[in-house]
Amino acid sequence: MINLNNFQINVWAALSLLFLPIYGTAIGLLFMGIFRRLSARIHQRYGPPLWQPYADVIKLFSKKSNFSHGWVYDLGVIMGLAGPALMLWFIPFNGLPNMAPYGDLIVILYTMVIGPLGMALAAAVGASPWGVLGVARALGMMFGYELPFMLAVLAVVAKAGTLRLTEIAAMQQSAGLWNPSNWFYALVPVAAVAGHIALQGVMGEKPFDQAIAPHEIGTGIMTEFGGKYLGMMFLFAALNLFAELALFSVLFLGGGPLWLVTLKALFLYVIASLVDITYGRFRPDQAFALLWKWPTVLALIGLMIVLFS
Amino acid sequence: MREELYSYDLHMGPQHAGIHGNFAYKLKVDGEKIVEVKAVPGYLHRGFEKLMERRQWLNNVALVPRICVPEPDVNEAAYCMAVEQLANIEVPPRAVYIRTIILELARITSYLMMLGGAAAATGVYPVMYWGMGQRDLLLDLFEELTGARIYHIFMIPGGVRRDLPQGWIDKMLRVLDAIEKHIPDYYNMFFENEALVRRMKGLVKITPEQAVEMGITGPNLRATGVPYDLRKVDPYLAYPEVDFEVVTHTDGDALARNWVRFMEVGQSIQIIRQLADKLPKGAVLNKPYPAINWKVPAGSVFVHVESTKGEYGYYIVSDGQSIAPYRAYVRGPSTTHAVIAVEKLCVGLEYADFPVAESSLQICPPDLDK
Amino acid sequence: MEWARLIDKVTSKSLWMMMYCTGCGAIEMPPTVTSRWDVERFGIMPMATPRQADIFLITGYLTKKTLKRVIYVYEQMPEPKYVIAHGSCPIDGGIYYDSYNTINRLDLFIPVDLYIQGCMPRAEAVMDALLKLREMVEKGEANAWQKYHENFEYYDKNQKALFGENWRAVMTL
Amino acid sequence: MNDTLSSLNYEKRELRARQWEVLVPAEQVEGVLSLLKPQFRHLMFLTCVDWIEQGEFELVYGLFDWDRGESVLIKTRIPRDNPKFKSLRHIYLPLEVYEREVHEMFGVVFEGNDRQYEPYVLEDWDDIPPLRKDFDPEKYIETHPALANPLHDELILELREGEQL
Repeated sequence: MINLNNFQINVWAALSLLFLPIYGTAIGLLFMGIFRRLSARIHQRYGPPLWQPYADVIKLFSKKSNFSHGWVYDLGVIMGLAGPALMLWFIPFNGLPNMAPYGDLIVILYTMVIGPLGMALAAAVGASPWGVLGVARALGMMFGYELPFMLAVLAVVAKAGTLRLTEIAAMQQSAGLWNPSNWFYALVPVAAVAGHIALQGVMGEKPFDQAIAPHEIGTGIMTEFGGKYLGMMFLFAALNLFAELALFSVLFLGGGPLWLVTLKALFLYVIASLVDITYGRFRPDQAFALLWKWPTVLALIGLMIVLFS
Repeated sequence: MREELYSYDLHMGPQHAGIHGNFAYKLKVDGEKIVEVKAVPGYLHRGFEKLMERRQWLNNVALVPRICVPEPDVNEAAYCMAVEQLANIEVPPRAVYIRTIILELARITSYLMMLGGAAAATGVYPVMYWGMGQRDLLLDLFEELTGARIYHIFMIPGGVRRDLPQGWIDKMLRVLDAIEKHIPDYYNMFFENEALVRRMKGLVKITPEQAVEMGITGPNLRATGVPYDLRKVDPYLAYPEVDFEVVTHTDGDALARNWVRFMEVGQSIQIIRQLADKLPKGAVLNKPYPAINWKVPAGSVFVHVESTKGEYGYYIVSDGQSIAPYRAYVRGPSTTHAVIAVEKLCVGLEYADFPVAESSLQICPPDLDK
Repeated sequence: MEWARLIDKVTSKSLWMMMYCTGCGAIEMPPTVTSRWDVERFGIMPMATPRQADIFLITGYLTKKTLKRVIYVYEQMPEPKYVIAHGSCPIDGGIYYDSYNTINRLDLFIPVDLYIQGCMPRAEAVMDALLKLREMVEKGEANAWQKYHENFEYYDKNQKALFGENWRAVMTL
Repeated sequence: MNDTLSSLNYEKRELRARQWEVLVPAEQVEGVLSLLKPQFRHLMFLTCVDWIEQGEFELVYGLFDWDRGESVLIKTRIPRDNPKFKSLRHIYLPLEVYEREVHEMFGVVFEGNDRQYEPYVLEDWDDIPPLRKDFDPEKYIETHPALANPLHDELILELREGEQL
């Protein structure tokens, strides 16, 4: 049981709570820069400098917004940004005092939904039909990837015997920070692979980027976003990206201090980017079928192996 | 009742990433299914046919390439052939070969761009980036030959404007080698790409009877399994003297259409190599007419050529008295593809598939709007 | 004041453009953004919707039907916004000067920052224009969008002369 | 020459290799097209020529035989004032769109084609159909000054003044 009386207001904890979302956003934007550079190299061109996303965001916030679609639109964007920030507070990093001891996986999995929901809220009140279609697709996709991802997480929980992410992380590091033999990627490999495939959907990378498919629905949920709203969307995307990758690293790749988790996240992201750049986009129903077939079956098998061994 | 409650209008275009060129479709969508498609052309209507009646016969050579931007040379070729037919001008054999080489080079540039566009519709961007890079090698060749990258205005009635520069043929063959070397890359990225193949397989399947009935031409027709290629069926220029295969595919779906386009790149390279081997010597221009105030004898003729999009033709009428065409009609392949085929065949698709289907038909709106 | 200069400097490093494929010029856009010239090196990137774009590239001749949509798209873009007119046709009608369906001058209807002349301009010319616009933005000189506020009566009068009094109300696809 | 084609008793002329024109009276076009359809399966185009001096529109149907590579242009004349013709889209499907185009560009009414009244490429057109010979684009631009380039006139004026000086 969580005893809230134990929660002491600590300057360091407060500072780290403030620091984490900022760090996550900055790293997320850097990742985006790396992605653009990487895709440029595959396209046989130079590509933009790594700091390009930062300039983009500053420019977007400097633009005059000549439109709004009411308070839900304004609030949805802020709610979107709050989701991944909250999620990051509950992910344990070695030696960083945050709220990880006071929450467990259930809390995190719920906070995961807040961000996309907020953005969907904002996009849905926008006047563009493409935005609404994008929202419908994004929420649909959420159903698609949540199931295999949850099952994969469940396999980890069953193996670890606890829902506390701090304990899961500590368990993986018991053989040493650099020794992968206790990582859940090695202990429950089948479920981990399923989770990895679902992660592609969680991040909205191809082949699961139906929500923002530019050639089909404009750019989907982003159609009506411009200026400051798009800037917020960018920050949300960056923060969400880092939070999701960090969660996966802590769950399956051993976690560790913040810098190590960042490196692991970068490794995961480069793999995801390579798939994104060279792979096509499925139709929504095909993507569903794919997500509910292979990763789900794999995750179930992984769960079975854990439960019956 | 259900229609009123559940269906809504989606406007694809004219400013939409999934539509190639300045064109629009009004879709009526019920849930995910398209129940009605209406083409909305005319965003590029410049009144070409009227303009051509107001320009002199030779001035029109500079006007016609603007009708189709991705592959302008077919316009020059068809227009010049029609005028030559009316005025009874003999074209020197070397000029005929040079024209054929240019047409085939333009075919490759157009196909590289189309394949990139079709791949980009499903999110596979590398094909587009690579194809565009390679296409530029060919544009450089054109630039050296004609002085322009896009609108060459190189063919005029009676031949071509000037002879090939020194060493151009060798350079061209080297460029073709470079492109041929990359063909497996395109193949792997396009036809071995799981997501792309799954999206295109079985999409907008056309039977041969349907295709002929709807007036579909070009690679879209050959993808249904009939070997109808104007270069073989109604041969023109130097095509009877070269050896090439008409690429066909029996599926008739989006993947087959792109496959035919892809395989024709290889055929075009083969054709150009043969032409470069056989290139005759001699003059390149036979110009028995004045540059201004030329009166072409009265008559009418329709000349069509095979472009990358389909049958491209010019129906030219001369009354023998004026210094301009009395009437010039452009038969663009996109008229039937964009309006008839899309309106009839895309009903029942999911709207997500619409851009993929549209890009697989390769519609080029300027030749429809004119 | 210093802050605004800094913002201008950053903005000049990140310009997203919307390429409305209005005419022939659209064919030289893909080489500009793809491998050969790779305009993304300079932070200039194509965008799919007007809400997200800074630069509005008008790539070629404008028919009456297209011009309506162009004005709509222009008004949807958040400010500051820059317009580059590409090719001879938006300048003086180009080869279509006597056509009944194309307009001869774009800046009667919306303000234009930069023109690229030629038919058609090469990809290098487009690059040059984009870099020139970058410079102008950095120095705070690309202010054509303010003209649209200041002289709206003028533009509105011209638009109404071409499309009729209540064209905004009756416009559909 | 194709058997069906040579059996037709109309005025025929060879335009180029493998291409003929056949002049058919307006009321017999439907019969000729249905007769030729089994062999000339592909309709290349339908267009119209405005012979203003004779006061006639000439409709041209271009048919193509995919197997032999032969093409035939069926030409027919209809009166220029109050031009009416029967829609033949039941014979060749693509005629639906070509008739739309001819209707918009020349004002020929194709009876039986309900889609011809939908606007095709023109929007808010307020003059006679533009491809008719008596339509003058320069006059149209004069009456729609927003289409023109005002600088043109100023430049011309300047030049003229310069000449006088």
